[in-house]
Amino acid sequence: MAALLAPTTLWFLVMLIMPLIVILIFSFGERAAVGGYGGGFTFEQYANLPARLKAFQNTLTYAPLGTLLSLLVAYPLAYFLALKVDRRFKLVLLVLVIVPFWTSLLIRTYAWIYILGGRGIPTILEWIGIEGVRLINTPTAVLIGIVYGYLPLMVFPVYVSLEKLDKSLLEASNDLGGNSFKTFLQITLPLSMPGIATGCMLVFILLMGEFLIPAFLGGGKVFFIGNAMVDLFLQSRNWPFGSAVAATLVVIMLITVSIYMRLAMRNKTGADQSLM
Amino acid sequence: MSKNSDKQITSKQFMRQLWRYKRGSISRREFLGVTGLGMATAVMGAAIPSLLPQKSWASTDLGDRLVFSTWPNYWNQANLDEFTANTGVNIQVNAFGSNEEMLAKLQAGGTGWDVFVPTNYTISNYVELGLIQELDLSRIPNYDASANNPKFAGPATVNGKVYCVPKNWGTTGFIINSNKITSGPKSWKDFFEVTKGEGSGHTIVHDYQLTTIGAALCALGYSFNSIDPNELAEAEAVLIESKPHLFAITSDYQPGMRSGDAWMSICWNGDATQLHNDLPEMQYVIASDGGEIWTDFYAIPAEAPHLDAAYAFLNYMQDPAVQARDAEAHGYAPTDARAIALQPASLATDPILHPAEELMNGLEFGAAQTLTDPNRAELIARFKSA
Amino acid sequence: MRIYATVVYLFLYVPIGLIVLFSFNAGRHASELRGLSIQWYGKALSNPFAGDAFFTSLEIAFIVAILSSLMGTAAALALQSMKGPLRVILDGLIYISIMIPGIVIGIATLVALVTVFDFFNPLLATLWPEGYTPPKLHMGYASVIAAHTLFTMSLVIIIVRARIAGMDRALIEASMDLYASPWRTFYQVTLPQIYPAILAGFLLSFTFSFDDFIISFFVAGPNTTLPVYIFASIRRGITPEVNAIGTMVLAGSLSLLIVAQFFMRDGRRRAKVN
Amino acid sequence: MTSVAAFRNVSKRYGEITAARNLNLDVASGEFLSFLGPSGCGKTTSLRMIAGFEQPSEGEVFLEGICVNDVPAYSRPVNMVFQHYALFPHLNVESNVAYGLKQRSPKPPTGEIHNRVHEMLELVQLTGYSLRQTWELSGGQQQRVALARALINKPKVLLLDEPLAALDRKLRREMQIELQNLQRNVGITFILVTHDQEEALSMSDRVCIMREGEIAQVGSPLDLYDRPRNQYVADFVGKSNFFYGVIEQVRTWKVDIRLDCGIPVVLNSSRSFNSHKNGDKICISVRPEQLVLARDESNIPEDSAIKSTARIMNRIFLGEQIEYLLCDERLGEFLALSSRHNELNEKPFETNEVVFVAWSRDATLILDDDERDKPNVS
Repeated sequence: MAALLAPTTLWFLVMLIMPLIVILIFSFGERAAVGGYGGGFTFEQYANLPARLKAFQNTLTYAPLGTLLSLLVAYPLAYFLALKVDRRFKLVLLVLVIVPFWTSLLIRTYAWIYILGGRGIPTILEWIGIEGVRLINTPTAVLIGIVYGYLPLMVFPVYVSLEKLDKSLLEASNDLGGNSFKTFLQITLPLSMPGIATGCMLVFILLMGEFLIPAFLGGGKVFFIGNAMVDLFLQSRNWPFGSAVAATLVVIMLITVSIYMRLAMRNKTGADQSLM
Repeated sequence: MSKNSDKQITSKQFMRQLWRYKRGSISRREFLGVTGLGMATAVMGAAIPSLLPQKSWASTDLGDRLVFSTWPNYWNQANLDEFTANTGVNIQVNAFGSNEEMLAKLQAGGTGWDVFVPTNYTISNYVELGLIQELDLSRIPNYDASANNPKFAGPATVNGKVYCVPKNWGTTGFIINSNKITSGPKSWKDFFEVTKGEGSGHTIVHDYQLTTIGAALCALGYSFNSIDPNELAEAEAVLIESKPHLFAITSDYQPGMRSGDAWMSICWNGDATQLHNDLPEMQYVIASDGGEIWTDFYAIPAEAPHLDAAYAFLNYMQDPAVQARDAEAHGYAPTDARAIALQPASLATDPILHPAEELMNGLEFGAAQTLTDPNRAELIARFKSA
Repeated sequence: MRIYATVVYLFLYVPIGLIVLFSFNAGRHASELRGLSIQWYGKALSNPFAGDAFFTSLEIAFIVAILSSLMGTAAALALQSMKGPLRVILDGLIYISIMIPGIVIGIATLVALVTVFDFFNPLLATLWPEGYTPPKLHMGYASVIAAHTLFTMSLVIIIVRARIAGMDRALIEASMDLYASPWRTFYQVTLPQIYPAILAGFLLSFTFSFDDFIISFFVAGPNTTLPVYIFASIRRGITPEVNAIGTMVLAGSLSLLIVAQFFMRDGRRRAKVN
Repeated sequence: MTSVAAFRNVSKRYGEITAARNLNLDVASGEFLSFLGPSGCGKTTSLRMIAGFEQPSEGEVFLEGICVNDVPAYSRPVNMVFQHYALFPHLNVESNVAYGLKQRSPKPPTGEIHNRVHEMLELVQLTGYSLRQTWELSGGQQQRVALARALINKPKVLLLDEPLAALDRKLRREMQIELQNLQRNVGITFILVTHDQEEALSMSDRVCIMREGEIAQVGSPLDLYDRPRNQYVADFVGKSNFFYGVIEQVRTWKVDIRLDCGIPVVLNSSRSFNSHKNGDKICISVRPEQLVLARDESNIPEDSAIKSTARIMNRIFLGEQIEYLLCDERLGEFLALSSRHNELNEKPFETNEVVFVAWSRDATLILDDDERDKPNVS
């Protein structure tokens, strides 16, 4: 037993606990003259956190918003795939949802720079008489990128939970006089909650650390915490402050995700099982 | 390896290495490096040019890899291809947005770079941190110090030792799309006015401290290199105020300008030439209230894994003809008089590349202190995340 | 509903279509289509750095997938029958390693390893015999693999554990009852039962590692992975070569999928009924 | 009869909970023994201790006279049919059945395995199913595969853990008969765990009734029905009415008892297993079918142990018989079962009708009062 767990435990020690401790120690240090870590013990870095307030605000706005949008786009598709599609085409259509995942996210996101850039959609809009629309380097572009990047992650769990749903329940509801919409609200939606919870969780976690999409489609203007951290480590070389931001992000993640899990688990459909 | 090769090797050690080489447990290159023979070969080759084939940089086995980190749009692919064709060394180009980013990468270690392109104001810092190595100029016979204007080549020498060879020099001003920006801004003050006015939503500033903060400082009438906290605070206010009007914060401004999304950007003169050549409405402006003049250099990181290839590459790139071709592609002026002499007249007299002296009077070389000043670093980071 | 689905699929595939289209671009700039050509495929294939990056990525992803499947499965099996504080601690660590954003893992690993290396390298140099180049610890394969494996291992643990929990314990007893020793029971019954989960974990780990940019960006050192190479290519002005690489990777994984589908048709049918 | 499996003072504890307490039991070679009891009575634990999935906390488990406490499950010459069969889903029918043979060392030759699998499938009437996947089979067929998989190893004891629980009622009846026939044909000792008393009584040679980890009584089905040792057994095997009282006087052949409600009863002592003393608190048990109901007092036999009147509270038609729930002020509620042919003379009793009720001295058992406040209607 010990032998089975030893590698995993070692991994956690060296690759998780040690780095987190180093980050924590650094976050109380001072920046060295030319950058990096300069030792010391101070709360200055944490006191300075408000200087990144906007990045935190952006992340905490766009991560839930992006998650919600992904869900709104993904849910009908998952519903369609799970309940409306003929068995024969189901697998093909499902695979088509994952295939984009196999092209580098970088390249896919880069493709959007053209689509949203001056010669893309705005030009098309100009043809039909709508002028002056700017998409690239706006929050809208970032949100489009987010939905595009993480759609499959949302479609899949929701699809699985809808697929497991007992179809006779829907028939029973219709039989009991519920119209389609009522059936959806009272039966389908609650029973697909575990899938929704899992999908939202996955997307939310990834969005909280997002860097690429805002960097590419936000033009350096829509800054997430991820971008702020990359900036601190790879431009201003302020390791202590970057560590403080990272530590804060970890704490925020722990709190939000724990609350979220608690809420999701309270749900009688038992989202906990699909979460962990 | 370099540390070992400048130490005398004992005969016993030499024999041991020789046996290892014969057994095949080390490569020829390693053998030559460890025993110092590689060095000897190179020195002899440099001393007796006639003994070597025409192209001295092809004299030894250089391996097949070279990692070259530089700025976007800053090389002539044909030159790199020729180097590869002659030496078998393939070049991987990494493009970086700022000196700060390069410094951060090198500080973290393990970059794998063989040659990179630092700007004048960073070199003393690199030397201090031990991140670049002193150059053995005997391995770069194509470099002619006397042909370089000391004004540009000066920063390569730190404490009497040469750490870099110059690449190009240039100015940092701004570029406008004259079809869109009609008010004709002439200064950084104008630049920020236009940003908030007719250029709103279509202006790009760089994503690193030196030029963006420098521009704001100049607009306020301060020194481009100021690290005075009060002046910086004012500059920050200028930047923050203009942020809602920006199209992007990036040093890779060509795609935005070309696509028509951006109409105005902080710009280096060579990029301006590239843009102007393709799109005549692109106009470069050297701001009347100041700005930057700079030199870029070639340097070899202390931990360069392909040292021989790096020297060969440096030597190749110092060839005047190669320099001239390079400049032709990217539009930046060489510092080397021999190369300028080989340039077509149109380039040699180009007002963007070689502006009149009086235009350059207000320009300043970036100061080393700006790179290390924590306030400037934090200011730009704060501005970006604001 | 059908129209909606079509729109979503268009949304998913227009960018990919553009990537593929521009990979056949004759011109230098990815943004302007100037006739069709396959020259960029030739360029990509003959570019040793692209090849290196691809094989580095492949190698790393493969090692990561193997390591995380092995360690994750072992840990899942051990955790299954485990109680007490150690179990609580390990569960917490698994949870945290899944939850911490990749960017924090990347940065934290970078900072921690650089600090550790800075401490050990002079030590190694002092201890090393005179006349030999002391080994130098630095970022590279090992650090990327280690950082990726942290996340993917936890992923495998969760997937495999769910499968073990869903598995009928009576099967193991039945096997023991039918004279199979614990080890034989493991590989004749337990392993075939949890095999789909291990396979899923393997594939997920592979995919994650192969496509990861942000962690590799920080800890890859001189070993450029494909996403890091692509990132660098994008920054130096994207050429259709990058599109060609992306298209080839896509085509490669698609054909793998078709092959896998062909071989596993039977297996999937079985799994569906269970 | 030699003992093929035995418990000697076996107890099993899980922390605070005692699942089995001081079990002593011998299972004879070739017999069909059932463990019967409600869930949580320790019957499955006992079976699993024989199989080797659980180790006794105290005492010893013997197989063929050898203590097997330290012998792991895979080395014991017993096989089990699991409650939900536990067929290996990744193996087909043939591989499932051959599994045990393939674990033998040395492994029998492939041809032999093949032949024996086919013989076995024939025995359980699944010829031709060898290449099917197990999940393609019906519940009854899966059960046969599970049987074949166990029997092919010729175990000394076949352990069956509620093997029929998952089958529907009709199929269950069929399988009960088949199992019984099979057991006679192969001559292997069967130990069955069930909570279904009908199943246990109809199939087994002997039944071991368990209660809260202890053996309440072991005996043939007839023994248990006619001579339950205590109220629990009487209650569990068939239906019984219980009335509580005190022994007033033990006489030769006769016992005088006063029920708690004050009614004096005289019983024949021959039906009592235990020697009771004056003043013992006891419980008397009467099977519902032993009760005599009549509208007319003259139809009540003279030598009844008790005679009373009671009101019919409820009536349930069971086909052959009718079950009445009666209530008397002193005796409380109790059940009576009346055969239809008894009623040919009289019309069935109506609800709310007050009738005479009585039972004979021979029909009444004297049992230990288990001091459990149970309703006297089970």
